[in-house]
Amino acid sequence: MREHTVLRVVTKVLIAPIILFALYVQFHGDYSPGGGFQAGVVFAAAIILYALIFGLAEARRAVSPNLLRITGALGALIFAGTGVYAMLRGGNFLDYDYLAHDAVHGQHYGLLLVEFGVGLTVVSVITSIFYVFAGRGRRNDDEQPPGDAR
Amino acid sequence: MLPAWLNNPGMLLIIAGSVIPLLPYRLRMVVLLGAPAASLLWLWQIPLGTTTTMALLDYTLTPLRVDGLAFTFGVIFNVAAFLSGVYMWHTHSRLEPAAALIYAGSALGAVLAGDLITLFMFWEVTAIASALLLVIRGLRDAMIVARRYLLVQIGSGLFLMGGAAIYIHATGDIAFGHIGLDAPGGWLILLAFGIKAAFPLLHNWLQDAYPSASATGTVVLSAFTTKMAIYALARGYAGTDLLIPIGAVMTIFPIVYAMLANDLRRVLSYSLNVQLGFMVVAVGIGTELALNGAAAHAVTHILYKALLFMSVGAVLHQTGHVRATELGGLARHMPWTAAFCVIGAASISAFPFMAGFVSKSLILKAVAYEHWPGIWITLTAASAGALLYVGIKIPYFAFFAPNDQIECKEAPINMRLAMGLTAIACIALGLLPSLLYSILPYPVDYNPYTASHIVSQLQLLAFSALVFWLAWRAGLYPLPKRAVHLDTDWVYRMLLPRFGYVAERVYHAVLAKFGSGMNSVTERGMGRLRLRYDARGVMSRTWSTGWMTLWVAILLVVYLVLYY
Amino acid sequence: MIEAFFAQMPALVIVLPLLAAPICVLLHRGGPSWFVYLLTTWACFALAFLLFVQVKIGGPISYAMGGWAPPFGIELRLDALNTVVLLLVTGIAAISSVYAKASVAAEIASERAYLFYAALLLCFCGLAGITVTGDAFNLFVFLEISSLSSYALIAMGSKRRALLSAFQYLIMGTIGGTFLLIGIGFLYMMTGSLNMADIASRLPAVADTRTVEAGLAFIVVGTSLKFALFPVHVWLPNAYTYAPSSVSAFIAATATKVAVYALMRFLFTVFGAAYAFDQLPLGEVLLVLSVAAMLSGSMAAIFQTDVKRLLAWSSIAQIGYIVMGFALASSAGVSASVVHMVNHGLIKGALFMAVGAMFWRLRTISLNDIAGLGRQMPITSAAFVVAGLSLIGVPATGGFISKWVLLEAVMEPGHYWLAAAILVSSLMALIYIGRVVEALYFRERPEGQPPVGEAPVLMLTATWTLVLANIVLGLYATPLIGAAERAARAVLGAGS
Amino acid sequence: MSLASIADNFFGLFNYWVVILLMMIGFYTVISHDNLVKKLIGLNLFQTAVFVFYISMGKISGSTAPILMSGKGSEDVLYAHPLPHVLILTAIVVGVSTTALGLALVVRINEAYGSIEEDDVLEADFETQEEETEEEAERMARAEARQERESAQQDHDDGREEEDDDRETRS
Repeated sequence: MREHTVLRVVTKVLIAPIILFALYVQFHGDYSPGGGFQAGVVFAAAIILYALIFGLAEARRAVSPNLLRITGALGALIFAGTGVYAMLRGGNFLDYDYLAHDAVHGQHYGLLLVEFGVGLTVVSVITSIFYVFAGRGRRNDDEQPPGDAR
Repeated sequence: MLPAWLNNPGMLLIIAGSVIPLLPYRLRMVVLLGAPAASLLWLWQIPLGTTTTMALLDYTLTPLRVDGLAFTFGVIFNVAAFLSGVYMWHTHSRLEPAAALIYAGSALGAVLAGDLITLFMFWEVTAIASALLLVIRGLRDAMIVARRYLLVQIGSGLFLMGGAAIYIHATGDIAFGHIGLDAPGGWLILLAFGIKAAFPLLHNWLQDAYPSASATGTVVLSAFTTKMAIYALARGYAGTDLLIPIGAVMTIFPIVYAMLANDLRRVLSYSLNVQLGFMVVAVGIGTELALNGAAAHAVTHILYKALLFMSVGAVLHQTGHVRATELGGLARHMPWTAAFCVIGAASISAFPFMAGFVSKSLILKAVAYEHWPGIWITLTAASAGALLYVGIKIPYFAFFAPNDQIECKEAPINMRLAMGLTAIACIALGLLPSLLYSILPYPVDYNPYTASHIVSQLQLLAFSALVFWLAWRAGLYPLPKRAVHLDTDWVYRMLLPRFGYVAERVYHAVLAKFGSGMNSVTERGMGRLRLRYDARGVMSRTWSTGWMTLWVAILLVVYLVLYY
Repeated sequence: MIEAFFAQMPALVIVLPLLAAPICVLLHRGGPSWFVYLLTTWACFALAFLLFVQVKIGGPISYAMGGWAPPFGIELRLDALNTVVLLLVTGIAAISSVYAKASVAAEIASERAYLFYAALLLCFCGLAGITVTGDAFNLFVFLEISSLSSYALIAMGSKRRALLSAFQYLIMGTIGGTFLLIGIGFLYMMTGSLNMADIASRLPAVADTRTVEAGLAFIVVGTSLKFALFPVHVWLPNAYTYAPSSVSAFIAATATKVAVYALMRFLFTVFGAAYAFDQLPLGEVLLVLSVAAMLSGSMAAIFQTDVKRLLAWSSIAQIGYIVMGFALASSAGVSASVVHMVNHGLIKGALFMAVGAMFWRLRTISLNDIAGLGRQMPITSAAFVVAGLSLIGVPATGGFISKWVLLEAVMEPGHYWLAAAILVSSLMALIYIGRVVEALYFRERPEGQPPVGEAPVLMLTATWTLVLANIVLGLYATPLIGAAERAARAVLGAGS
Repeated sequence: MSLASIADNFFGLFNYWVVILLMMIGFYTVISHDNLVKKLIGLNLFQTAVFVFYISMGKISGSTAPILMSGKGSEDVLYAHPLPHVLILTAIVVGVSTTALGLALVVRINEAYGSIEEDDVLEADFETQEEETEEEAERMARAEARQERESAQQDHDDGREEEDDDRETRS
């Protein structure tokens, strides 16, 4: 679709607000509807839109599958790590009360961190899934096994 | 102090058997002989009436119980293990001595077991170890036989397990004492014992398996399984009248087969069956005298049957043949073996001053005391018949029949030694019956050597020898000859064998199909099963997801309907 | 500090693999990932053991996730039943992690090995999670985690048939999981709670409604699918057959057991034995199905030529034994179930590992290909024989103990036909194990096959560890039986 | 039962009827269609039905979305039960993962078999299986023949005797 100028222009304009919205949903999630899942999917939508319009190769250059693998794992680690950190501070797993000096701040940080982890993983996984399916049959050199799609 | 489950001479043999394959040859042989000797000494110094207990789950097991009956069988099992150890001294196989020791140890353990669960465990180990003895030979035929054999033996174990479970559940008692037919599960347990004791119609595994083991293997096999079953019967079913007719049938019907058989080890297997019949009758009578008789006969029978199997095995070992038609004239080449064989034959035919005489007369006496004239006559006839189909047949065909084509050497020294020891034992027990009587379960007040008894026995023997000679001269004795004259002996040569052969075949077929289950259950039923269950069959092929899902739905609907 | 650690143990069993999985992905290499996997499983095994002892001494443990007190938060709850299952799962995982290295190196492309280990860790995390959680919905989530990762693991098998097997498993597993979800939904609707203990306390008030009855039906069918009870078992043979060896060994030994545990947890803890078995005819249906599973599974196993498939079919039969135990709803029955769960886990783990070692050498595993291997791979073959004897139920092995306690349990209410079915099925086990043994020892190597050597030491060690565990449990059965009886008491309540 | 009550019953339980309908459609698709992708679609429908079921469960009539309101009159606002929503969010994630994994498998199946009709794939499997079975039967027959030869040589003299007897009696 590289020839469609209208689409290219509109996409270029739209991608930034989409990402911005994703970030809003992500970081305002503890006060309003939203959170990591939703934000992640919206963010991934931006990348996918980019790939659709400018081509898979271009998208892969911008957001490389290798990066996605790392961010996906990191997201999960942040989630679990937050829980473990709470454990180290003497609370139960994922007990945010222990993350800061007082419970309110602790809850705030905890939620923020966990949602960030979730969001990171969701972006990575959704985009990976898209890459895998879209790239199938075209480039077999860096194919990913189905086990990646969790 | 040993843990309770190890505190048993049988376990000593089993453990010795388990380590044997790992040892070098010489050490192997030391263990092979040392373990039974040590086990015998151990058993000997355990005072009668000793029991040890251990806890398993909710039960109190009795892995060791030594009383009179167990002691008798325990002693002879150790002796048999020792003698067969001597006999297999020459073998370089690693597995055969191991299997033999484990087999002997588990049989010993079963005899010393004081409760049904322990009995069952050893019962199964004997099955596996003895099957191992069969398969070691590695021949294809032996494999098939072993498979059949193992299935029958394990089947016996399963019956025992089922019966014991019912019995224990109903009575709450796991002790192995008198069971009787009326006890819950009694019939199942009797069936289990009966299979191993080779009851008529359940006997075929014996003649099937023993002749196809190796020369040494048969000697070991002949000693334990059936005698263990006799012990179990004596313990659980003494005085069960049903056993008397069963035993009587056992003493008669194998004779025809024994006469017809060509394979000398098969002849011996049938005669083994006959001798078991004596013991079963004695157990059925169940008086102290009768049980003494059964135990005594088990002792002597193990010895002389082992001796006969040893001598035939020696012939097999030296010549590679074991069929009557292909043997003969070996007395010149193997004089020692021939002499031992004659002693064994004399013993099984109950010549006075031979081991068979003292034990058989105990049983006959017990039968007479309890007034079973029919049975007495049957047993006497069977006893006389022994001379016909074993006493003369085996030595004659193997060693004395005219045949100068075979050239061979005398048996190895260890075989001769084993046979010699066994022969000495046979004669010693015959000459000094008190030796035998001293290890019997109950005190014996009986002297077999009264003049009238000896004379009548000699008359009986002379008479049957006469019958043999007459039949021989008249050509009526069904000889497995190579050249055949079709004359008046047609009935014997054609009709009877034909009948016997057909019966045998049917038998084999029925048993094989019942037993092996895999390829030979009636082909059609099996074919049908195979159709459903093999890789393409509806029951085991890959279904499409749709069908699977449909079954899910059906299952759900079943539940919902049941709940509403 | 130590006490704080002890208090955190229930969560750590799940958290460790959950942390380890992304670490494996980050490591991006097979070797280090294997090491992480090894460490994690052994650490979890140690934790499980400590938990087991702790529960044995101090009674049930409750752990509030995130500090939210139950019934509002997610509760991890450990009692006598699930510590046994947890010990089994972590133990098998630990031993199979030793086994995995060589087997994975041979069967999985090296650039994917790290993903394989990550998936294996997730699967392990899911199974452990199902075991420890006390929350119905959480159980569903962990079930799906373990299922999803096992679909992926099975699809990594070397034959193309692995793909369809995994797909079929995926469809069936998803339906099963969704059924469970529906069932939990019904319960939630009626009780307003997801905590199992809380549901149990609220259920009697609404027990007679059809909603609850339907919920029970959905839960039973859903979990039955997961542990492959007779008519809904067809996905299992292929899935186990075509999966990579280490996966077969791990999943066959644990996944079905854990699903059975889930059903037991629902039936006994949530619904209560009296409701599920007395008021509704659940026990009868399960008994009939378990007998059908035993006979049909054994029969199918007899006719298989692929040894792995043979073992998979035998698993279906063995699940029949386990289900039969708890379907009796008696104390003896439940403890027989638990005993057989553990024993069968060990047996099947050992058998699949032995077969996997043969596969490692031969790249194929049909009866004809393994012919005569007894002489060339004596240690592996001996392991198979001993484990096989245990499967048949030969005395002095764990299999005998479990068969014995099961027989006891069915005799108690006088179900002699069930006892007969158990015996017949044992005889069939003798036949199919006998076929393999015959091929191993009494046939010649196929013509033109080069001689092969033994499997690597690590594989043999793992296999024999399980085999020896089996024998030890056969000789010293008291600890296991004791644990099983405690478990039965725990789920049936002191009254029964 | 009057018509009104039936109608009431129907519309009152409207959401459940939708759920059941969706579920049945999904289930039927899984059962009846051979195409693996269609099966996955059916599976998705089936799962979606459950999602709807959960979400509708949390609805309280007259309630609003469970977003905390502030300001005037916020104390009287009736919220829907948020927990089912949260639960189903998790279930949706599971559903997405399942679908992705399923589709990935379908792609691989297509590459391996050249078809995504389950019948064809199964047929191909059966064919390979049959080939294998035949091959094995052949090999087994060969091995057996060889072994029989060998055992005939070894066992020439002391095998079973019936066969011999038979021959003798006929002669």
